[in-house]
Amino acid sequence: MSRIGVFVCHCGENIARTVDCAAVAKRLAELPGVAHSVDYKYMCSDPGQALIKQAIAEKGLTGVVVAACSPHMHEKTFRRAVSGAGMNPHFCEMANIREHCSWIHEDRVKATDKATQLASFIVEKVKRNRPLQPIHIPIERRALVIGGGIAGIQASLDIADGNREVVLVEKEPSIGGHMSQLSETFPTLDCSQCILTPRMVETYQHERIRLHTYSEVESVEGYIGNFTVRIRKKSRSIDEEKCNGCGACIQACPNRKSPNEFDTGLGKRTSVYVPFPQAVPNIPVIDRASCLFFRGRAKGAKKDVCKKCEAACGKGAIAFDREDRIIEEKVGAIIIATGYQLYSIGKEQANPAFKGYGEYGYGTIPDVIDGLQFERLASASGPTAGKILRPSDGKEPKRIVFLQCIGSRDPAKGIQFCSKICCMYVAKHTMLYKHKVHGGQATVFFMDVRAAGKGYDEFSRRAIEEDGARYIRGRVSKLERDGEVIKVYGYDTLNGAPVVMDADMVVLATAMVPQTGISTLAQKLSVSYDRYGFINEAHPKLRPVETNTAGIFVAGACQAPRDIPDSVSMASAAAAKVLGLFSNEKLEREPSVAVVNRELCTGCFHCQRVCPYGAIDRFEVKDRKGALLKTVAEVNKGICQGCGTCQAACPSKSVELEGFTDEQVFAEINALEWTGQGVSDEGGRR
Amino acid sequence: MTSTGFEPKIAAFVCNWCTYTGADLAGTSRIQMATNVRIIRLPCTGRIDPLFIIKAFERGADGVIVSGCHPADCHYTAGNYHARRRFTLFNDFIEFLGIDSRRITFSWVSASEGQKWADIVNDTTARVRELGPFSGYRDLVRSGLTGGQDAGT
Amino acid sequence: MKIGYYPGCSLSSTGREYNESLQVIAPLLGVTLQEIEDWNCCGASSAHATNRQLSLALAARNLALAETQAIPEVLAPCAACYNRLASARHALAKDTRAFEKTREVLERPEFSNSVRVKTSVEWLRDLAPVIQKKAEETASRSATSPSVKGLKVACYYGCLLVRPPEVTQWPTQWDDPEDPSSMETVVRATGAEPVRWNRRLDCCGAGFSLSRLDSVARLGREILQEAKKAGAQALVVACPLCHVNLDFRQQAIARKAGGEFDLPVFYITELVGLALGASQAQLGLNRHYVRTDSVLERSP
Amino acid sequence: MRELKDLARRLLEEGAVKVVIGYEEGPVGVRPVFVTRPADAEKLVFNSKCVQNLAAYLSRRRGHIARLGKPAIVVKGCDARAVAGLIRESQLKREDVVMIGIRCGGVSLQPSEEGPLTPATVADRCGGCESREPKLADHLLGALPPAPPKATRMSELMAQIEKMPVAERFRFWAEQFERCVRCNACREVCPMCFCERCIQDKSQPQWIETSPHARGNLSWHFTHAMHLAGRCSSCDECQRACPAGLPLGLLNRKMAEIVRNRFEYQVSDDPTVPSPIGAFKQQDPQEFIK
Amino acid sequence: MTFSISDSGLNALVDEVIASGTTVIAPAVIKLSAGERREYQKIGSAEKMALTGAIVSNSLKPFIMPPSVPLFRYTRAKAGVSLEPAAGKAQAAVVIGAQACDIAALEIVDRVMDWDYHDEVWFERRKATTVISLACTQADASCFCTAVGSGPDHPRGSDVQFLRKKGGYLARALTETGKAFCAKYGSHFEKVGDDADRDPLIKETREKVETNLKIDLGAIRSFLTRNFDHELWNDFGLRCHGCGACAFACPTCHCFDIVDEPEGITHGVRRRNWDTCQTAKFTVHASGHNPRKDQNSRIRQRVMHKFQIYPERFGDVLCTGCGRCVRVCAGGMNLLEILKVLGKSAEAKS
Repeated sequence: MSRIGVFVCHCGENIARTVDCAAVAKRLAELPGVAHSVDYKYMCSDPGQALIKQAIAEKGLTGVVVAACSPHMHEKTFRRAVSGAGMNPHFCEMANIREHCSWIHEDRVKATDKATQLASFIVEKVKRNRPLQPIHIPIERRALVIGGGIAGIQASLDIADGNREVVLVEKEPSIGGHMSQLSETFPTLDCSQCILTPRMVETYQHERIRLHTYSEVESVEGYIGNFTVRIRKKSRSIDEEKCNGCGACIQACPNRKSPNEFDTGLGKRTSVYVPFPQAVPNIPVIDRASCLFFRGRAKGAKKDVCKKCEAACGKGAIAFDREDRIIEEKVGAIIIATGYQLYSIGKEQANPAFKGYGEYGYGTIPDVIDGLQFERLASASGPTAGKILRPSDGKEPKRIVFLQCIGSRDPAKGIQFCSKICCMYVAKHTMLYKHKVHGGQATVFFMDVRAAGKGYDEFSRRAIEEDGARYIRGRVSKLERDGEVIKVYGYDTLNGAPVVMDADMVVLATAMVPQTGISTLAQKLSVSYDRYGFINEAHPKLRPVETNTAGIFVAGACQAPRDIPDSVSMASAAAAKVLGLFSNEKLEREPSVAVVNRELCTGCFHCQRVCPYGAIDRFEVKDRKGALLKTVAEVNKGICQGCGTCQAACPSKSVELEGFTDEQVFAEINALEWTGQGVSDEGGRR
Repeated sequence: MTSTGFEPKIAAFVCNWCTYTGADLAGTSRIQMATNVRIIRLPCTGRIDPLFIIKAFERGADGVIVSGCHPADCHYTAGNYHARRRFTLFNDFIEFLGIDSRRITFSWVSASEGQKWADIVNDTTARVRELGPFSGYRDLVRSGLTGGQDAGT
Repeated sequence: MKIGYYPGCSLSSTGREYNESLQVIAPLLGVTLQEIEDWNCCGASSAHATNRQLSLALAARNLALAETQAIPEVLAPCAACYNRLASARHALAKDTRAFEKTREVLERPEFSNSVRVKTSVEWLRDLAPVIQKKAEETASRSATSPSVKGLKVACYYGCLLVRPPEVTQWPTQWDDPEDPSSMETVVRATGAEPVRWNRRLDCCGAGFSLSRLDSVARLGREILQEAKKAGAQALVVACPLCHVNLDFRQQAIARKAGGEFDLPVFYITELVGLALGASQAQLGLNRHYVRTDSVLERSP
Repeated sequence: MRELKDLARRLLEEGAVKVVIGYEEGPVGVRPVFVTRPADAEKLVFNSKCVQNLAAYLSRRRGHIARLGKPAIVVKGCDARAVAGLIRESQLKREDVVMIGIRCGGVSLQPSEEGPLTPATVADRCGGCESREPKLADHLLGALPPAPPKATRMSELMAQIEKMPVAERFRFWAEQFERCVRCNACREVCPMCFCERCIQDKSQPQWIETSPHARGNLSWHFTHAMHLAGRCSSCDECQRACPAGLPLGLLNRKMAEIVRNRFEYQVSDDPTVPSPIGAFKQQDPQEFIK
Repeated sequence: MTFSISDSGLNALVDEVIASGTTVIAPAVIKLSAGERREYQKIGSAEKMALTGAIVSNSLKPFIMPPSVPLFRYTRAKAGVSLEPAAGKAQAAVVIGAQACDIAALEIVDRVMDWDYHDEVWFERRKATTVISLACTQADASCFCTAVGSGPDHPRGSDVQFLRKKGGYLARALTETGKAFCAKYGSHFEKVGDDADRDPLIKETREKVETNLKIDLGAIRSFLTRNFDHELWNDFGLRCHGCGACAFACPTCHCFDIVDEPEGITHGVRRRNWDTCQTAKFTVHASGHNPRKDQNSRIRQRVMHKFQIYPERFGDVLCTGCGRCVRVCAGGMNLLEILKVLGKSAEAKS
């Protein structure tokens, strides 16, 4: 027989004004199983809490009901109080007679009746409560960072400096990401390479960072604190151990015609190559598609072709036959930092949701390029060694036109969002251009100039006021090739007049979209993503670097268009979250999770289908001899969040949500009929 | 019993994150409403089993409110979607059994919709008061002595 | 295969050849043209500028007639007609009140605005594979008939064919309004070669062909010059007004520009007709102002 | 049916299966039989009296049958839906049962109903049946007989009930449930009722009162229908088995209709098509939700 | 004492009884979605009666031992638990036109109900009920009353027995209650000599039933005693679905379950509901262990109880051959068949 203590709070006048608290206490005292029932002015005050502790001790209470404010207000307070008195906190619950009663009613009689009933529900529930212990999950205190761009690098360094191991996976042969392709960065115009390279090297040399370049995440299993990640290390056809990065092979390679991806196709490279001089690690890759040896082999040539690199390598590091390797890593948290790519302007789109711009002739007019290509032209380490020259004839463009919002903010092309960084980098481009081509004239077609950020507006003003960039508000309808020049047909919406001008080069500021394959990765990690493929954060304001899957975080431009400072701060934030998670050996979680009754479960797995978290696994029940009896559902306490959808879906009610078991809910409903004023006559009395 | 002076008893099954909090907001904003509703708090509408409603009627409820987070707002991302399908079946089916679905209000009330909660409470109470007590349901138990072998007159 | 046919006024006047060539190629392509009985003016050029309801009603009546005559798809070769019908269809679908009003005005409560409207370009684009097949057959059959194989042509869409997108590209986008390719597809099918050039979508000024001759001349000139610059031997159009402007006025324009263009202007249907082995007379080419045979002989 | 007998014998002789679950002529009408010896394959029949849905015998609850060993089962198109259901809900692996499908020309309401099928004698589910050929089967026997006549009983009753004002409908069902004595034949014959412990038998808490009074009965039959939503193979066995003659098929029929109208789903004999309950669409109907 | 009563006389009598406020229970036709059938029902007027037709689908059991009887209401309070009677007293009732198999059952069950404990719930209604049987003139393939010591015209359990004759019935008052009844409603009866011109159908019916099943109950009983673990049981249970249809249709099955049904926190009703040995739930232990783990053992229990255990203790077999268990079974179980097999095996053994 349970001995429940009921404590009715006046909350000063807040409750007592409309509810006769004494009467409530008196009526509940009549309820079977109630051993003690009192009212008091302020239950949450120290004396109030003392009252409860004392009663638990003296009356040997088995449960406590505090009829007061909303549990969202004080449940923690009172649960702490009872555990102070040696009672399991889950034997204490609150009846909400303030927000749900006294504050919303005037009729004292009715309000008192209602308060009595509300409290009786909870009394009946608490009678059936069970002592719950917080769940502890062991944590593998290592982190996986996916993506070696600036965000990934920052996150890795922060975590590693926080004394935890990091596994950093980058799909390209070198870390560095897009930032390493940039010339100079806004709003300070400091050289991108100069600030990034030290970080790259530091990452490479850090004793607690395990770097996997030219690698991709194959599969992810497990849950917060306990992920198992399989990583595909793509074959470089080079023995990483032996190679010392001397570059002899590169000198030896006869093919010099392959487009250089790092230079966005503006430059050429060999078949065995390092993406760029400062690459980390400084180990070449053989591009099997263009390599004479591999092409020969593919054609089924009798004897091996070329192999000049092999001959040239003093270390015997060329390993043509090296295949991809799969390695496994155990980690407790994951940060997604896969970054962005530029939306492709041409008509062919990888993502069917997007449409391209044929009217700008990108791809057919050689001197129409995109922002990243301009970065390469402007970069000292670029194909033109930092000179702004036309791809078509290598001449210096005297008139250059920049078009903003190519793709971005253009629903007709399937992209509604603002890419955030273009306004700033276009301003930067006009300056770089002006600094490099003194007589030149830069013109910008824009919709709005969005320069929100520290020193941003000042920066774009400078472009106009000091470097004489000409800003025209309006869109461009088409670009036409007219012999050597490009005719730009636009409209000046401020003058309300069409503009036609000749340009020697046109730069398109194209939208930022997530990397291809982001959705596949997201599915492997079971995190959600929006229609563009950007990873969804758990809460747009309060949980911006968490995903809806516990233990998986997000940083940088794979979540939305971000500039460098944003990406870096997100990365540090995510790192802080991870370090916080790693600060304990075990993860403590609320114990109100679902539990399966193996005896009764028939294994129809309706629960598995409805579980929003994939927290339901299959468990094989075997007899002593190990023969399979049946396969039943099992809840992974690490993943379960306690919504109870499984229980409603279970036809035989073989899965129960602790804290809201059928017994407890039933008891509350059962109490509906009790009014506390003598035995009710309702309910089939005969 | 006529519906005049009749005070319906209404059970409300609500989710902890949206509607319960919305009801809290109604309280903190001192929005006055009918006293007939008794809230039973659950983590999520996904936890709500049609049997809750049936049992509530058995225990003398004249009406029932079921409420949770708006679609896409579920604290557990999808609990309310599964609940919605369950409710759809329930809602269409009980009509066929002759249980007047006007006795049941399904609603989405977010944590910020204190006023909406009050309206739901008042409307439901008024409607059920109109319909009168659901004695028909409770009377079901009064017979059942002969397994129904009664040709009547 | 059957398709509804709305000739509109110009196809029996300025654009006779357009109609004639269409009538020639349709059967060759295995298509029967079912002319809407009792069709009326589409209201182009004036109605929509003066009275919206009238412009809707005029177009809608034709659509309604098609409906009652069980015609699901209507071919409107004249770009202006096409544009009017398409605009009306779009407006009625989006604006319920206008729709109700129009049904009332037409005294056709049953009208459901279900008819789809097509330009000759979209229509032929969808038939491109057939055209190509037949064209190759003809080529192999008779080397004598003037072939368009290898003829360098500039496809001229003009202003109304693919724009405005919200009208012409609704309910389904059949081409890119800013960078279309349907005409080129058809031209390739005939064996001719479309050139990449710059004035494909510009206005030819036909709207002002009486009021503002100077600008008409300017616009026309640019088009003709650009086409020539791009190495085109001829222009291809799909609009009677464009044709008038570029063919009939070509000499005048040339005189102003002080030069010669000598750029034949084909209706797309004529080009297809030639590819399918129809004679120039059948297609009404003899009625063009700029002689066409020259290029046809020239082409290999 | 010769080919049936031969096939059954072969399966047993080859040891492909240990038992063939089929139909035999019993003392009063056709009834289920469990053939374990090749010689007994002769017992097997298939005719218009084979109304029973044998899939229920595959349920894991029936240990005494499971113990016989790997089964082959004779299925009509409608029965195949039930077997598919068991596979769909991981009660049975496809490879653990041999399905002997028989092209069906409809069956009678009662297994004792002799003579050609008439609208009066044909089973309610047969009229307009679209799955007279069990696609899922391993072996498909017989030629497709002409389509059976259509019985209108159920649809008429359904229409009649739907016409009633809500209060009258409540009375109608109350009277029906009055008659129910809770023998649970409806549950035991139901192929989709495979729970090891039915919620009805769960006593802590006792959601569904076990007493055979209209209140307990309503909550049971309501729950049964809810649990069968999107799962019921509409074999109407519950209705046939009911000694009190309750029109239980109507409840499931109604539920199936709701599922069809609301979620565009119809229970099929394709085990790979998941049920709509347990899934959702963001744009699911919710006009009844305020 | 033998009387005769005309059809019209019987109708008049019935209406008079009803008028007197006594419940009349008689076979009447009921239309169900599953079709028409004859059921024992409380009738409101004589024309509802349908004394001939197919075998009555239900037995008299529900009227003496309802499927669910509220025993008492309980109320829990701080003070303790208080009880109050739940249902009113049983009213006087007259059963007219009951079949031999159904009334025989009443007497057979009386034994167990008045053995170590006198069961009020049973006898309260039993005593309040006057039973007028009607010699059976219909039988189907599932009838075997004659094989278990009863018969279409067996009077056992009747207060008055009717036998069909031209234009009316012979009425034989067999008990004091019966005589009193006939006296009370004497106006409708006239005295006649014993069994004058009774309907020949009665005899034919008996012969028909006899051909359905002939067995030696004694032999079967001793066979059962010795063969608890016979492999026969493994086959019997196969097609059984394990529902309670047979037991609930059976006039002699009398097992019940007792449940407390709360109707709120503080009060509820204790009920006595029909139960059946055919469900797994019947014997499952709190531990989860179930001594009758599968259907075979449950079928065995049913047969053993009826033909060995019960006779052992009370003399009679717990079966009146009404055949309802056969008619209601969805799985096509057939008790006649089982008895035949047992009979054969019995012979073989001896």
